[in-house]
Amino acid sequence: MNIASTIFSNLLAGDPREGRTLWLPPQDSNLAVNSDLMFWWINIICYFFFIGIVIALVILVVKYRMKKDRPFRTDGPLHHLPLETTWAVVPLLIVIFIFYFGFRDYLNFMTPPKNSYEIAVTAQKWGWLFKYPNGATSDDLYVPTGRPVKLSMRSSDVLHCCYIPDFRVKKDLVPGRYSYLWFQTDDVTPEGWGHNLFCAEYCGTGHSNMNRKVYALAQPEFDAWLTAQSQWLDKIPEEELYFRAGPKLYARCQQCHSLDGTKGIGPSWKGLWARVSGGEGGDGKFVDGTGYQSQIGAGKQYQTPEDYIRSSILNPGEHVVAGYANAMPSFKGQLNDKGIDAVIGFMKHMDEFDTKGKYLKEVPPAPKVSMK
Amino acid sequence: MTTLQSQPNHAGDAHGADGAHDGAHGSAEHAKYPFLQHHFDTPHHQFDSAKLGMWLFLATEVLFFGGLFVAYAVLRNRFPEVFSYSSHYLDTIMGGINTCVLILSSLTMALAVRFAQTNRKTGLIICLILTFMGAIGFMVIKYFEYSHKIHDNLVWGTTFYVPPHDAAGELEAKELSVAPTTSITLNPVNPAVFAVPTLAPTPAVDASAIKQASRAPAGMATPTQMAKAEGLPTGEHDPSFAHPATHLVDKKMPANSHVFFAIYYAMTGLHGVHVLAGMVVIAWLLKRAIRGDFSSDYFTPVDVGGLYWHIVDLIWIFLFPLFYLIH
Amino acid sequence: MSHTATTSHETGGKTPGAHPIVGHLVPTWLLVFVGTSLLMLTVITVAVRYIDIGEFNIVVALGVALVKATLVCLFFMHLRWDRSFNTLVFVVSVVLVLLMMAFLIMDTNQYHDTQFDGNAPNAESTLQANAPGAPVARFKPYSP
Amino acid sequence: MTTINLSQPLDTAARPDNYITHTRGFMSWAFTLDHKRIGVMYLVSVLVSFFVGGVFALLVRTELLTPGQTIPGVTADVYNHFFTLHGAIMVFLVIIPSIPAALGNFIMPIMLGAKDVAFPRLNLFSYYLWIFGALFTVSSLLLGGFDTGWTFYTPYSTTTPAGGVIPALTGVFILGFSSIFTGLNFIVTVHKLRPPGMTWFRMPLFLWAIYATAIIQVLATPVLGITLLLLIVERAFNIGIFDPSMGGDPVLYQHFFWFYSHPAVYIMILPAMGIISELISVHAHRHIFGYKFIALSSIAIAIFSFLVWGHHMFISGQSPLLNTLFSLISFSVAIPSAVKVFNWMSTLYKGNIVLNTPMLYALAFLVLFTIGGLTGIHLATLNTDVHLHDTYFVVAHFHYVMMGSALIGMIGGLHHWWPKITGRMYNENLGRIGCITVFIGFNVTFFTQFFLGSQGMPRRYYDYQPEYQIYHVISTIGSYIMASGFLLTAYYLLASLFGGRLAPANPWGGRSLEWQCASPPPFDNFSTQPRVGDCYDFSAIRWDEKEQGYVVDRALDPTLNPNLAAKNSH
Repeated sequence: MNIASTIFSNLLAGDPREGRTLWLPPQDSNLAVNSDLMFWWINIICYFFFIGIVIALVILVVKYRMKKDRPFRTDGPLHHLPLETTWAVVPLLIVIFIFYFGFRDYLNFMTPPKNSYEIAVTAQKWGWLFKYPNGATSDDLYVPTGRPVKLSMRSSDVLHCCYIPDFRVKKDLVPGRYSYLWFQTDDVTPEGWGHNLFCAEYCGTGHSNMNRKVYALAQPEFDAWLTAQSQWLDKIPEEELYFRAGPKLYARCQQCHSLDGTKGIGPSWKGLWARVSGGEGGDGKFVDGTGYQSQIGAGKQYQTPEDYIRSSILNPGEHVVAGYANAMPSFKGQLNDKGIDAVIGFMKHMDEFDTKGKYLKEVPPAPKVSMK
Repeated sequence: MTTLQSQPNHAGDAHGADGAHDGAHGSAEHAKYPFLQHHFDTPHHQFDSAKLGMWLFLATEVLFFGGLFVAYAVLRNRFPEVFSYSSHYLDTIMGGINTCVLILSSLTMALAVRFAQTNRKTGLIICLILTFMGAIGFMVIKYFEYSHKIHDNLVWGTTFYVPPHDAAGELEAKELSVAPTTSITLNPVNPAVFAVPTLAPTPAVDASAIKQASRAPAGMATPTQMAKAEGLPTGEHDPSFAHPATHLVDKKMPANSHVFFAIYYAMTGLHGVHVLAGMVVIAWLLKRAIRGDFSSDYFTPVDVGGLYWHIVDLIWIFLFPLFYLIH
Repeated sequence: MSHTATTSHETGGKTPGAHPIVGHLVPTWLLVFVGTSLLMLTVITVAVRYIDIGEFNIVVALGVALVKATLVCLFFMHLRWDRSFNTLVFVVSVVLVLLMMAFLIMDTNQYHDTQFDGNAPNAESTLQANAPGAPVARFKPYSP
Repeated sequence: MTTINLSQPLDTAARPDNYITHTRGFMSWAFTLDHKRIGVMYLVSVLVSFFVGGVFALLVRTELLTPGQTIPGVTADVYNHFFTLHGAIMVFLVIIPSIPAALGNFIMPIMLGAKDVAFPRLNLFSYYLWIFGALFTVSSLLLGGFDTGWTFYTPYSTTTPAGGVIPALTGVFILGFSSIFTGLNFIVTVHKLRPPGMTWFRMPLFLWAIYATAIIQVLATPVLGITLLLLIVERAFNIGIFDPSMGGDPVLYQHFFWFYSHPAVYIMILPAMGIISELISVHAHRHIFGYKFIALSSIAIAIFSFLVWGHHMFISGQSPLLNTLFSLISFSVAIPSAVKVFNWMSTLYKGNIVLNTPMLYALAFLVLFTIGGLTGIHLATLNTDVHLHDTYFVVAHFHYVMMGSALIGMIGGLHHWWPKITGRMYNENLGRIGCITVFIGFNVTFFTQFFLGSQGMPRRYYDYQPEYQIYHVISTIGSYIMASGFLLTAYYLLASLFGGRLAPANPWGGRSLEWQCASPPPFDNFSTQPRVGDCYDFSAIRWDEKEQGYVVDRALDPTLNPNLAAKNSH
């Protein structure tokens, strides 16, 4: 058991933390403690019954093998009421105890403390958006240590599920409803490491890549990060916007929009600007049959290409490019004007980035933006 | 386990009495009754089995509709105001007439069974025809109801909020692409058709559609109609309800009123399908009755078909108050 | 299963004469009587719809429906004379539906407050849709 | 199928006219009303589907060998289609019909002592419904496939661009009705076609299990029907009952779906339990221990199965109140399960155990079902389920129950009744090897996934963190071992059709009625009405060298010979 656990824990490369066992990852939240205790108790009960049953089976099979020479023995009992009642009732008693303890801890999991620090979570295909009380947003989840954190979550398209294994917490995000999750972690996440945050409810193509990291910071670091995070976009001068903010924002788009021309859930951004501004690449078509040229331009529905891009970000369903499903969620309320400008600038200067969205020229020394 | 031989009155034996086959007796019965299948022993045996089978089938029917009844209960429990409001758009009188029609056809069906049991062929045929007429009558009335609702734009889905009788409305209906007209043409090759944007959010379109509707779009709401719509809807006889999409100019319409019609079409629609199936069954019975298959010995199909027809009636007996009789 | 056996003798499988060898013969007058009473009940329940007796409207409506259903089952569908096992099958199915209904009502009532009234995914936009009849996103904060 | 016996001449002395040779030609099979032939057709169809589903399983496992793409061309989308098809095929086309429709159809009426099922035409009809359902489901592949997972959770299933969703839903809808009609048929058969002496408490336990299953099939499946219907109209016409943006509620769909699909789990496992009761008592040549408890526990499970569906939704937004209720009720299933396991074990006590292939499968079932059942406790417990839900722990758990128990039981039963169905004996040694290979492969594949899950690996993942790879590699290797075991099994079973020695009427020494008619059985099962004794009393069984099988000395059976019963009553 111990050997095995050490083997497996070594196999899990790069995890600097102690306490991983063969069965469970380290406990990094207050809820994990009881949950694991329960888990181990049930395991022990299972080991007991399983091993007992297997041993009994082996003995029975060996002892009562049919002997060719002797006739059938028919002296076995047909039934034994007390015995049968016993093994009907005993398991019941055991599981009722298990139920009780599980239930007690579950209530705790279901009721976030009043004083908890609340973070708004929006999930959509296929990413997470975390909004903090001061209006800052982030793609990875940053939480302060030493105090209960409450996630109030909603999904803007299909079912998703927020799952943080190290914290032993999980909850579905149901469109049309708010759902809640809380935990408290007391130990700061080691440098260069992050807890996994998975989407555990199947949500389509990007389901398995809809995972983020969770970083637990001590309160002071957290506050520092929070202020920086809330202003990072404003701090960037307009002319540097596209190569500083662009790639970061593109991280939210890369699930569907490639930069190397491969057709994803959505159209690739390679040569996108040329297409929409009527340059080479020809006159693309929309699902409703109309072409870019008939939509974009002075006096048309979209005065300028920028206008079209902007409305496609805020209101994607309005004009869907032919050959693609209307699958893009609206980024209304998630991307302010400056963010949109950054994205548009990113598209305009596509040639200055590689196919992963990395800026090819060297980035001039930036104003202090801590993005961990 | 006591043995059959030692205890003739054993429960299982008693059961055996009605469900048993013992060779000699069986063969004699088979000679006597041509309709008797080889694995049954007596007509009684066969009849009982058929009855049990049918009742099991009826149980599945109950559960089949049960799902919808549960959905109804959940929705009504969540939007009570919607149900009490929207039900006024339904025509209680028509519904009542339909109920009576179904009950009468049920009665004729029950009588048909009796005539079959008593070897009165003409009576049987007449009753079956009457039942069939009842079914037709029901469907005709339902057709009028449906077409009226659809004309009034009292439909399911987002189209409920889109006035269909002006160009703008038509256009918007297309954009929302949730109108049955656009989605019925299932063209699986083109996934775009399938991506019905229920959740791929199109807020501007959505909200504006509703707004415009409530602003009573061009050519629809004359001041008089607006005035009419001020008051609480008071049922079908109120002329304001005769006008297309009046509900859209009604300031008192609660949110999500379309939900009522969604479940209404779902349940009555499924029931309608069952009525059609019942018509097929009755027609088949009629054919056999005319051919003279049935007698006091053998009327199982009539009886079983009758059971099916009664369950259709039974379900309507509950649908009627649940949709038409909400005050 | 002995009760089924006794009912089988009730159904008069063996009784001679014009009476069919199987099934039960329901007198015409009874059928007609049941039919007419069903029509009566329909008229009554329609009439009650126009009177406002608050909660009792639905109670009366469903009560009458229940009576009608029972009549149909007992007499039109011969359950009155049929094997009790058939009745059991039917009743069980109804019970299951009611059970499901009870559980689901219980459940939805619990999380009702965390639900939007329609157009949920775009709550912000619908909040601005202030037109009458527009689905309004209402969110009561959840208090455990 | 007729080629089975055409392949080699039969000495009509040893093999009188049977259901295979009774009539010949394709039509005589396609339009047969004989429950045996329908059962065989089901069997073939189910096994073919099992092969297809298995191929998809191997594709899934292989794809998961490395993070990201492993098989060239298998993108995330393709992978999603793969696991969806694997799930849908295995659940709706294989496991659910495997035992009741295939083996049940063949064995049940004979075991009961009936000439046929109550409604032979309905029986054939439900077979063709199965065929149509299967065709629809497969045809969805041509129309763009469906990547919704076998659970069809909305809103994803109503919004996914995949084109084949509606055909697939229709297919499953039809399959549901096939299942309903089979169940209906069986209930009536058990109620009405029992010969004199076949009292309720003298029915073989397999029949009790089939009866309990039929109850669930009849009462639960319609709800699936209406659910899928609502989903279809939802997707096609956006009617909005499940759509939050229309005031609907996705959790409502989950309730509807699991109200069927949890009982469905018992549709899968109950008949397997019935088979195990037969296998253990016959191959241990020992009267089943605690007959009534086992019989009634089947009914108890059937009843409980309708009250626990919510334990699939503990973290899905179902209210804490119902989570608590459902968790509590779910635990009650532990009682009948425990009763069965312990009674089977005590059946071995003072038995005369022969370790041939069916018995090995029975023992494998006992071990695997124990693991599957015990890990159920982790998932029924509220707080541990929060961590384990929707992880590979769940995957492992339900594979232990649905495959390790239901399918292993089915294959055990297949070996048990193979001589009766085909009239041929298979190679016993190869059988043992095959069984052991499958058993080892299975545990390597799925026990690893328990660790994988509790370490936090969510299910339905195409790509995963590198730290999980080691588990995936082990699991995939296991799946290959298992596959080789199944291929071996397929080989020697097929070989037995052509080369296998003719089977005696009673190769194992069973007492239930199917062992009293020749193998393969004659067209109308029993020329003379068999006299029903205690089908678990092996005191009257004798091995016969000439017959190379067992014979029943009916005079020695206390239940058929009262004055004997007086003498040795135990």
